[in-house]
Amino acid sequence: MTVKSEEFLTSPTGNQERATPDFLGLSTEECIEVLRLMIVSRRFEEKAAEVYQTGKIGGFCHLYTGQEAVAVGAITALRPDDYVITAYRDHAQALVRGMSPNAVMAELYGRVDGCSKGYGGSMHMFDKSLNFMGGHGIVGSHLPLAVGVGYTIRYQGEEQVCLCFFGDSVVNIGAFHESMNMAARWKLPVVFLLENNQYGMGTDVQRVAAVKELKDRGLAYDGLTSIDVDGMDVLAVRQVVEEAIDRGRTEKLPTFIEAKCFRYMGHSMADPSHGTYRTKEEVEKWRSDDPILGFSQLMIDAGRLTEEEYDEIDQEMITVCEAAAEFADNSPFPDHDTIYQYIYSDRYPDDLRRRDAWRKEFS
Amino acid sequence: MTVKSEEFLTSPTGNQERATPDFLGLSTEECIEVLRLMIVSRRFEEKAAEVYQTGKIGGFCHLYTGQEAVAVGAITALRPDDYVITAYRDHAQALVRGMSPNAVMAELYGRVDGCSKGYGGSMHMFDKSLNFMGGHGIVGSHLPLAVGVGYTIRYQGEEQVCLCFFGDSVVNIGAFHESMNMAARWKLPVVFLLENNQYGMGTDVQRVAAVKELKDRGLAYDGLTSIDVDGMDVLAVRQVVEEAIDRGRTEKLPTFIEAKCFRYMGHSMADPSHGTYRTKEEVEKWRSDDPILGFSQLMIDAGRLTEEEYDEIDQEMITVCEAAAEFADNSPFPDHDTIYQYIYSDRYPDDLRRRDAWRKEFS
Amino acid sequence: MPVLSYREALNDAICEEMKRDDSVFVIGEEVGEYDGAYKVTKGLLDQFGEWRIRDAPIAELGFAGLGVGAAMTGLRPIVEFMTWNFALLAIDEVINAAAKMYQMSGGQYNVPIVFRGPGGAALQLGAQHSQSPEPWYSYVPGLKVVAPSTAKDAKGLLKSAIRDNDPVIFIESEIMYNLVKDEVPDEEYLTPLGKAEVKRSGADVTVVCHSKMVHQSIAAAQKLSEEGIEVEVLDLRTVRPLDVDAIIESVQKTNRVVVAEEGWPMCNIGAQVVDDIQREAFDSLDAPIARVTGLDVPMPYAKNLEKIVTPNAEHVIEAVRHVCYAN
Amino acid sequence: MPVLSYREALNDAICEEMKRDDSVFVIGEEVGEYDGAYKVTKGLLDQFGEWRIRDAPIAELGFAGLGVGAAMTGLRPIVEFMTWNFALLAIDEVINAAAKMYQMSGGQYNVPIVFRGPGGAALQLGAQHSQSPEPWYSYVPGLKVVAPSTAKDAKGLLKSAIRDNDPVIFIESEIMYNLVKDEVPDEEYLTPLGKAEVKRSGADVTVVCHSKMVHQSIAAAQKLSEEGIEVEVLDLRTVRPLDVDAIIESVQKTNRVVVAEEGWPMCNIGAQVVDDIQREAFDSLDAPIARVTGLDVPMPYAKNLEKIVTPNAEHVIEAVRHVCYAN
Ligand SMILES: Cc1ncc(C[n+]2csc(CCOP(=O)(O)OP(=O)(O)O)c2C)c(N)n1
Ligand SMILES: Cc1ncc(C[n+]2csc(CCOP(=O)(O)OP(=O)(O)O)c2C)c(N)n1
Ligand SMILES: [Mg+2]
Ligand SMILES: [Mg+2]
Repeated sequence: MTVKSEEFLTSPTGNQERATPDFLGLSTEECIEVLRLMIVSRRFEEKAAEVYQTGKIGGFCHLYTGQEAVAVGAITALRPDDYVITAYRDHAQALVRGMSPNAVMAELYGRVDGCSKGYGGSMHMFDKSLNFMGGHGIVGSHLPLAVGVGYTIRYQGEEQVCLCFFGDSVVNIGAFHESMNMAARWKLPVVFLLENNQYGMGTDVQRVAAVKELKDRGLAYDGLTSIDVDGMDVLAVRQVVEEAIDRGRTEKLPTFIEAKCFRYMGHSMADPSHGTYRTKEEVEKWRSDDPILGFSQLMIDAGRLTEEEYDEIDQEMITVCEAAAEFADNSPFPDHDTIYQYIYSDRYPDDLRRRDAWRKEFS
Repeated sequence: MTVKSEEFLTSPTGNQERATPDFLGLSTEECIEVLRLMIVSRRFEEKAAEVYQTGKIGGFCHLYTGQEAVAVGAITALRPDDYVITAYRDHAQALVRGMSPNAVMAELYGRVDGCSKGYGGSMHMFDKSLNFMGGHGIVGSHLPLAVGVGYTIRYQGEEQVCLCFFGDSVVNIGAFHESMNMAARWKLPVVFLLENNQYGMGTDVQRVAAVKELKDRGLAYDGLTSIDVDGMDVLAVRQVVEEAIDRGRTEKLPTFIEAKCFRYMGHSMADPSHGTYRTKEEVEKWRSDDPILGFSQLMIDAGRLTEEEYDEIDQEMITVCEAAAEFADNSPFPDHDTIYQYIYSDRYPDDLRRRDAWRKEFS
Repeated sequence: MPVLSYREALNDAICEEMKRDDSVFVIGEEVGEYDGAYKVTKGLLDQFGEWRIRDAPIAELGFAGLGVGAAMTGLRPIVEFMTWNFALLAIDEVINAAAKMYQMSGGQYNVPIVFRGPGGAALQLGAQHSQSPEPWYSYVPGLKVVAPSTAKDAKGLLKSAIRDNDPVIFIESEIMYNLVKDEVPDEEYLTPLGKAEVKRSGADVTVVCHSKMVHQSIAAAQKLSEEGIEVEVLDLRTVRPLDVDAIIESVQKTNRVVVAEEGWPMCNIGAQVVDDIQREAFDSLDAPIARVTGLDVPMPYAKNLEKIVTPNAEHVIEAVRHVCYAN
Repeated sequence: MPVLSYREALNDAICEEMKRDDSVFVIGEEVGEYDGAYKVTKGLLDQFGEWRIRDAPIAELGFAGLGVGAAMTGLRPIVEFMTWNFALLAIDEVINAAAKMYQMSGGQYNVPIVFRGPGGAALQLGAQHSQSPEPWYSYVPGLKVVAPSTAKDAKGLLKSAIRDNDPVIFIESEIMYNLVKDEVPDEEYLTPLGKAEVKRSGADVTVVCHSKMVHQSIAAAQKLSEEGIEVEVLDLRTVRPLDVDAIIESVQKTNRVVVAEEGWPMCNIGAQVVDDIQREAFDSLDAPIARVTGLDVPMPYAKNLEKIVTPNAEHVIEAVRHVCYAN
């Protein structure tokens, strides 16, 4: 395990103390839960990658490996009635928010027990009971949705917040701009959490963005607080997100957070981890700053965890993910008869079905 | 005539000297040309408004009255081979760029001698021979086009620039953001000239934009110079645009200029000048700072113009615009046979015409 | 019954539904302080306040998406597009988000939202401001597309659209706002989505139409009646789903069909109506179906050109004569 | 003749045209350093440099509009959409700018631009990534819409599209990039836009189709041939304009028609083909025209559901039997 306690004590920008060794006041149990969630996120993706190769999972599959500190630091800071919305790299967010690995894995398998009943797939995890609003595939297009959630919160006079995850490539698209402006102008309690893993597919964000520090994109909006944070440091993330949530709940103000992080794997299963647009060295450099190892070492150093306990949790999470794969594999495919069930929540209009009536399957 | 020489000597932001009384080195003839262009823009709109009431002009008609200093200050700073592109409030830009009042007026009348042969109308003035690229009706959507023009310039290794006019409401739309980013990232010689007349239709820009100084929207882009200027002061506009053009030609860098100005009339002919969303006093306050009166007074004070000369020019421009209306009225309507002529520049495909073949007109 | 304009009927519908249900709100450009670019939301800001009548920046993609997010969390947004022309900027949120959310989420998040505004040409607004959006949305499962022709239908259908639990595309008309006036019941009523209505009964030819073309078709029918041709004018009212039963019923009576609409010819509503008729009532047809549409060109500005591009009653008459082999 | 994949053929077409004409350039996400998300632009950055192979930020509206501005000032852009799904964000620039510019400017500014990328479903990409964009663009005057089925056509049509002086929507297929391989002439050739091709000749039924469905239709034809039904497979290749002459000619021979396409049923290409046939060859039809389409639902993720939503050769067979009253 790599120690990096020094880093944990200073902020990524170097000008503010972050993640002090009191673990932000978290109890040991709470810290272990944080660790557990990071580990389950990691092990889940490893299992998904393995199964993907067998063809049981189809389509695009974007792994979160390496970015665990962001989802865990951020989502664990929320209340149950808060909202979460994210892009297509959404397995970990779903797990951390409380979905069972079984439901997430079954969704990857496209089975009825998936959290979206097999209709969504890897990119579209949903769980309304957890206020987990998906899983969206068009880059940037879920930011306006998050603004809409913020609008509902203010409209209903609630004290919730909406936490919205997105990637670095989003800072260049129109929806980003329109969303920040509306959220700032109407004071909507949205936490915009940019996961700057430095690449959008094969593109280094600096090659396409005319801005050195992505958080500076926030300068264009009065009323928006912008801040960056070490996204490999779960406590640092947790701290800035807590502050942002507070700003949302009390002042109804949005915050734009840039979490600097890295994805260890390729963009999706078709993309190699390194070789074309980034070097092995770069990946290894970041891997040596691993968020799980770092946090667990911090806990060990503080006497809150033993190596044995770590291994135990890890083993447990491996088992849970293995079980999830088995569960998913045993879950039935969605019934053909449900094909029209989720198109209109009111009755599916007869007229529309008649054009499909030539199909033997339906006659 | 209102004197406001004091204002002319200080910048709108108060921290820089602008428009010094040496008239930016312009000769008296050049100054008179500047004046003449402002007056023709004003008189043209007055005539258009008058004729509109008779039903000879149809559709939307957005008058430029009050904003003359912006178009004239900016466009007179260009070379003939530079490009101009603008939104739908485009009569003055067309005139200042060199189109004849006849061609612009005939376009308003929807006649063959119009600059767009009657096909465009008020919002779509075009003249390829002047590199005048229109007149666009979808808010913000011509900014990416301007970026494309900048791309062509760099691609071809030319020293041209593209001057792009747009309104204050554009600072909130996605196309603005995507355009600024691309222009800054690829160093494209585009002068983005925001005409902040404070209202987008009936909306005070401050009611919908989370930014106090619109020019600050430029802070989000490294490599973009942002500056504001008194848009009622033709020399001030000319000076910042000259600087921006220079930055474009030599360093290939884009500039974002906010010209603070005001439209005297309603948004379009259907909208009253004041009464609903702004007061008579506000309109009068701005009118008292009139760009034409201000500049002509400055010239008179400097001994470059007499009141008689002013009246002569004014009379001449009135005559020119009267003549334009007469010209337009005498110009024929476009021939029905041209209806398919401008859909495809290559031959209009036969297939497409056959679905219209039921029409008596075409059989 | 009081006579209301199309515009007033829409205003009433919104107002009644906002009173009835706290979760209904309106967002769009100029809908509040300016009373709406076309005054459809007149007076509502004063009555309901800025959180329920929200003036938006010019950011169609953004506020359409805002509507979707709000609809997913318990509100019932009415998103006004100043005109449907500008909605092309927002179509990703309409199609990729609103229309698909219910299915992508496995039936968890339905999206009760109305996207509304005027479509089609008005008077000399030129190429970018004069187009009929129906087919872009009618193609898409998950959406319903409504385009009423009368004040009475406008009110009843908009109320139904607001209460509908799924996304509804509601296409009005700048020209009809003022010009169309008809009797609107005093008491509350809902007009069901997906149901066509015979606006004029006739035995000889069916003209299938919607929105503005209903008025042109009725005018044509009156004229043709003098020649002894009795036209049935079937107002689709909803173009997705189509009321194919009503279409077939009429066709089986008349055996001759014209489909009239304002948009461009290719892949428009009329093509679909033709397909449905030939599939379900092939043997009832005594003549090929004729289609009346706008010409296959962007709308030119010049008055005379706009006139020949836009379909009118004369064109419907021509087409009817054609299918009756009467010309 | 060498056998090339669909992908290689497209790459060749771009490369040849870029060599031939300095004003041709490519812009899109990942087209340069990454060789293209689907490798269609492989190797071109090295050969032509960054101004001609431009990696764009994720800003579809912006770089599509950039293309339009560049096309108005002397360049010939090829705008790659990583997939057509994302092009919905840019559709305003395609429809309101590219398609209308030539007319709005009274014939001064034509827009020689190609918008290209893969359309349709691939394998389990889910609702937002699996849709056929043809009808959205085919509705619009000013555009041409091309969707080739073979490597040979892909190359010849793309070269024609690049040389065309007006905007062309060029719809490829993720699934065909690799799987479709056929003989492509060594020497230079252009395939004309707007011309259909009989891909298999037959006397009994015409299957009108394009893109992927051509392959399903040929497979169906082979199977049906064993039963004694000879199917003519007419590949539209260009869906706007449609080669109605070729369609009518085939219909007059076979008197029975199936239209097969991948997209949703309403207001799609098939509806238009039906309309054209009934208008111009009503009396030639011995049976109603059958349409094979994707089901009227967004694409579900689950493998089994995707399979039943997507039209295939079996469905074409069913439909052919149906129009032959052979089932
Ligand atoms: C509008 C749009 N354009 C293109 C794509 C294709 N695409 C999918 S993911 C991706 C890269 C996104 O990168 P980033 O936002 O940094 O997120 P990350 O994958 O790094 O988590 C692209 C270009 C898309 N899904 N949506
Ligand atoms: C995308 C889009 N949305 C809405 C409109 C309708 N509209 C036309 S002009 C206008 C206001 C624009 O204001 P501004 O940009 O400040 O320019 P100004 O009219 O003041 O010159 C609006 C909302 C439009 N043309 N395009
Ligand atoms: Mg990234
Ligand atoms: Mg303005």
